[in-house]
Amino acid sequence: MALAFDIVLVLLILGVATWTISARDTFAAVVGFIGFGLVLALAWVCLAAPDVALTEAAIGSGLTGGLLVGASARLRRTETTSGETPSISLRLSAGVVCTFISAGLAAIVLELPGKAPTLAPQVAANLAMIGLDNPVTAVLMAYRAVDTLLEVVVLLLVLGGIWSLAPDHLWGGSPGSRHLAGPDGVLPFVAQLLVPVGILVGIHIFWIGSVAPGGEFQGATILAAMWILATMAGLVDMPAVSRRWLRLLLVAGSAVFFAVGFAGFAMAGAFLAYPEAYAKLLILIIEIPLTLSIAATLALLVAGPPERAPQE
Amino acid sequence: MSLALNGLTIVAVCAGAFFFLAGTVGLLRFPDALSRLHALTKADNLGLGLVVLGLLFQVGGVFAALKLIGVWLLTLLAAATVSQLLARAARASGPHE
Amino acid sequence: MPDSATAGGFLLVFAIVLPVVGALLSLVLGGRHAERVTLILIPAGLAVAVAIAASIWRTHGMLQYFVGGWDPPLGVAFRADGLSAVMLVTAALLICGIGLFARAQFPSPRGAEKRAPSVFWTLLLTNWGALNAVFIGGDLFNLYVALELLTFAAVPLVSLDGRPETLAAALRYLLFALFGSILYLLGAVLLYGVYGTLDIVLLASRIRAEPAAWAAIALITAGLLAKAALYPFHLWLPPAHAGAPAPASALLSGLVVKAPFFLVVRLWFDVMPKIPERAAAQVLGILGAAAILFGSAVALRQARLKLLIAYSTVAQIGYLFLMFPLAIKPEAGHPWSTFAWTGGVVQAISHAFAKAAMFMAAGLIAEGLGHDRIAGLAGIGRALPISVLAFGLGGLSLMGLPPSGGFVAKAMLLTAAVAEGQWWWALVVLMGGLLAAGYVFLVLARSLAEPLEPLRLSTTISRCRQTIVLVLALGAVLLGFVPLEPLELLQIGRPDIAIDRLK
Amino acid sequence: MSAAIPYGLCSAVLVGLGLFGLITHPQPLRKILAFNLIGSGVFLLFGVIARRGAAVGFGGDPVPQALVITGLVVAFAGTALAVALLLRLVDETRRGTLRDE
Repeated sequence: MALAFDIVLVLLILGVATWTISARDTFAAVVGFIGFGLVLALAWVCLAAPDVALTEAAIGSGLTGGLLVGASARLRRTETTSGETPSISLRLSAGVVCTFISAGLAAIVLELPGKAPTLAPQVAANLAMIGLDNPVTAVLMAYRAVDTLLEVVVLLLVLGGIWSLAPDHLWGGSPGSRHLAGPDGVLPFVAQLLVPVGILVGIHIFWIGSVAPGGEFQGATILAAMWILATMAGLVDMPAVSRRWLRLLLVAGSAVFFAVGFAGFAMAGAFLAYPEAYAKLLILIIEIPLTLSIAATLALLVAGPPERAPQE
Repeated sequence: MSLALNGLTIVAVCAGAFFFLAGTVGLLRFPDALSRLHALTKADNLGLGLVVLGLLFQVGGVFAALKLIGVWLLTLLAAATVSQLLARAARASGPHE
Repeated sequence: MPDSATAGGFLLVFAIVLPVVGALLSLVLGGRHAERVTLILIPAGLAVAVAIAASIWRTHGMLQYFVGGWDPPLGVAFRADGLSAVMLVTAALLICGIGLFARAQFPSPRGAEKRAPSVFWTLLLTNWGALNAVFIGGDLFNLYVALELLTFAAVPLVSLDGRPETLAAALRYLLFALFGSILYLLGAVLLYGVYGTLDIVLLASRIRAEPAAWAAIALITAGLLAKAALYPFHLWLPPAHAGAPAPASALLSGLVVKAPFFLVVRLWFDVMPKIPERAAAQVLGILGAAAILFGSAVALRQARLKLLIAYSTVAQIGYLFLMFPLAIKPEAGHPWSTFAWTGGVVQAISHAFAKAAMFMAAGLIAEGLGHDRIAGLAGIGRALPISVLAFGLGGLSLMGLPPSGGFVAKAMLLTAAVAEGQWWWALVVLMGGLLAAGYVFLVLARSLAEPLEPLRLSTTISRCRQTIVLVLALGAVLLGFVPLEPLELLQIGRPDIAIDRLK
Repeated sequence: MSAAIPYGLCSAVLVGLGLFGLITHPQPLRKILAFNLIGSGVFLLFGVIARRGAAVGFGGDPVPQALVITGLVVAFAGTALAVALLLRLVDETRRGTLRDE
């Protein structure tokens, strides 16, 4: 029964994926991709990875989807000029090559060693030392904290890269156009209703990350989405990117991360090491500003480069 | 007792699934954007409500039940908003499909 | 191989953290201060790199650090062997030269923050941090993040001027790089699935000759080749490297493409030394040879100086991959294999210096002339003698003429090729040298020609900037005088130290 | 043999599908979309490997699961940069492909 469900789900995933690739209209393909992400999140639940399922739904489907929807809507006007389709021979040879690659990969998957290697026992053995109950959070914040640290830097760096695409005279301005709330707007009404709920949910998901599925990335994504929603509804405006408070907000998370990392030299003898008694507290001290920073970064990544000149 | 609950769940979820099916058929068969939206949102909201109702018989605690109802309410809100926005966009772009 | 953190291992943390923290600081303080932060950090970073090299040289062993005190496979290790140390120092020296050179091009005036300078200085620091992270990374996933950091730091540099051509070049670069990352990640995932670790040293001890391992290594290698722009993945490189501002081109061509090459070396010589893969190594060699011949031939036909230099990068990357068929041997520690390996690495370093100098010299020439058409270079040899000299000295290294690092590298590759009876590689090296001579002399001849009318530079080029370029070019030349001794540094931490047999 | 096998095969097909889209679609936005499909396939494979490593009461090996979360975030960053570049390019040229003129 469970296997039948798995197979149906897999077929559904592949069907939506095929639609995403084969749809003639880019917008339709993007909508297909969002659906793909949601179905894939179900697959992650079946693979006993609820943390990943949340992330997939929030970032893989939600944020990426939103970004692509916006992009395809803006590209619609130009799409008519690029109607050329690749030749049938290219499609055929590409099909053959890709089938070959898929088959090879599938063969390797089937041939994976019978006794799968795992680090789960080692993760479990040290879990008590960190004081966390969610093993995934422990990996992200302790064992492989340096990956997480670099990843947050990657996010900031990409944000800087996106800002750098603004024309010179708009540098330091606000991203996106100003959304004005209409008097009978549906969106402002919903945003007023939804944003407080969403913020609560975001904080909740972040907060339970230490014991249950959730964590800073998932929570931050929801917070970011609420910010975007509020902006779209015209309740708030995107700040000018040269604002000092914004820069501080963006960097706060990684700054605290680095600070605690360096404190590790003194307190526990290694960079990013936590003394046993304070591990949980220190991780929380990192996570709170980190969540806010990631939320701000994600929202601004979706907002894009500055499009309005800074007010002098 | 649990047999009765299971039975209620099955009935409710099946009814929900039927409404989903009806909504989807409407989406595919109705002629223009507004009537498609009409079919889809009404049927799906009811369908989801029935599915949630069915699942309520299975949950253990009050908190979990509240969460399920919360999910339904949020979906209602989202569906209502999106259909409003879609309908306005459809009206703005004219009567043609 | 040390199985615990070594004394001095904390230096490795600083090699990554210093530039990254500097970049974050620039973001907060605002673009005006980015330049100052960079210039303060450059000596500090250089000191860290030199300290790492000195420590390795003194103790004759690798440096190792377990981040957070967690041992692999659970935690992430940083490691530096002789090769890492040499790359770290090379990167620090080049960043130093590029930073000093760029001060005039990206000044930070008082008042509101300016776009191009803020972005350039912040990205320079991030590139540096990412490069260091690649050079000392000991974990395949950590290296993936480092590679992405490097890509995302490099791409915006290409489109810094915002023209449609450079935007298109940046987008194409990004698509190639993302494609490479995905292949790399897929390979790493397979390795974890089979061996349960991503740590390079642990992998080396667990890996066996089996289909999954081959597939994984093929995927990782292909991904890295796409990022290193080895023929036939070179399409993105010329427009990107030629379109970027001169100091950024120097960084991209000199250092950034070396990072994926470095990882290919790590993978082939450190992760899977036990799997003899001579046929696969021949494939890499053939691609390298094709890159040399194709890149040089196309470079000869370019009308613009920066594009010529960019195509020459395509060719010079080819040389790096000639080391694989010559150095991969079923019996490890074969003396000629060490010779070829060293030749490849020396090529990477000398090309870094030479190409950085050439791109920046071309930048000065373009600044002075207002264009970089090769046909219009006449008279520039008299107007900017130092820049043209620097270009020529860099070219010396590309051609492989003595005295230069390029000569040492190519001589080592040649010797190894002849000694191992794989004479066809020797032929390719010689052909490539001839073609390089062709395009370098083409430029020099045009520059030294008498102009029809007296040449008037559109702006004056400061002597100081020209001198910086010359110093970098001299660095490439000086590498030709380095005796075998420091090459020994390269061998520290390698499993098959065969250098003694060479003496 | 485990229940993860269908998902393993699914990931293999996803990689092939994405690759096909990457090769055959000329529009950059479709290429970006295809990247995300390949990425999903790779991550799903990692998830299958994690599931296979279930032990000591965990439903899966937490290390690959955590790495997938990191990977998803990095992939999003790459997508965001690519989209921003593309939109800027289109603004500059009013042209939606990477073809040389």
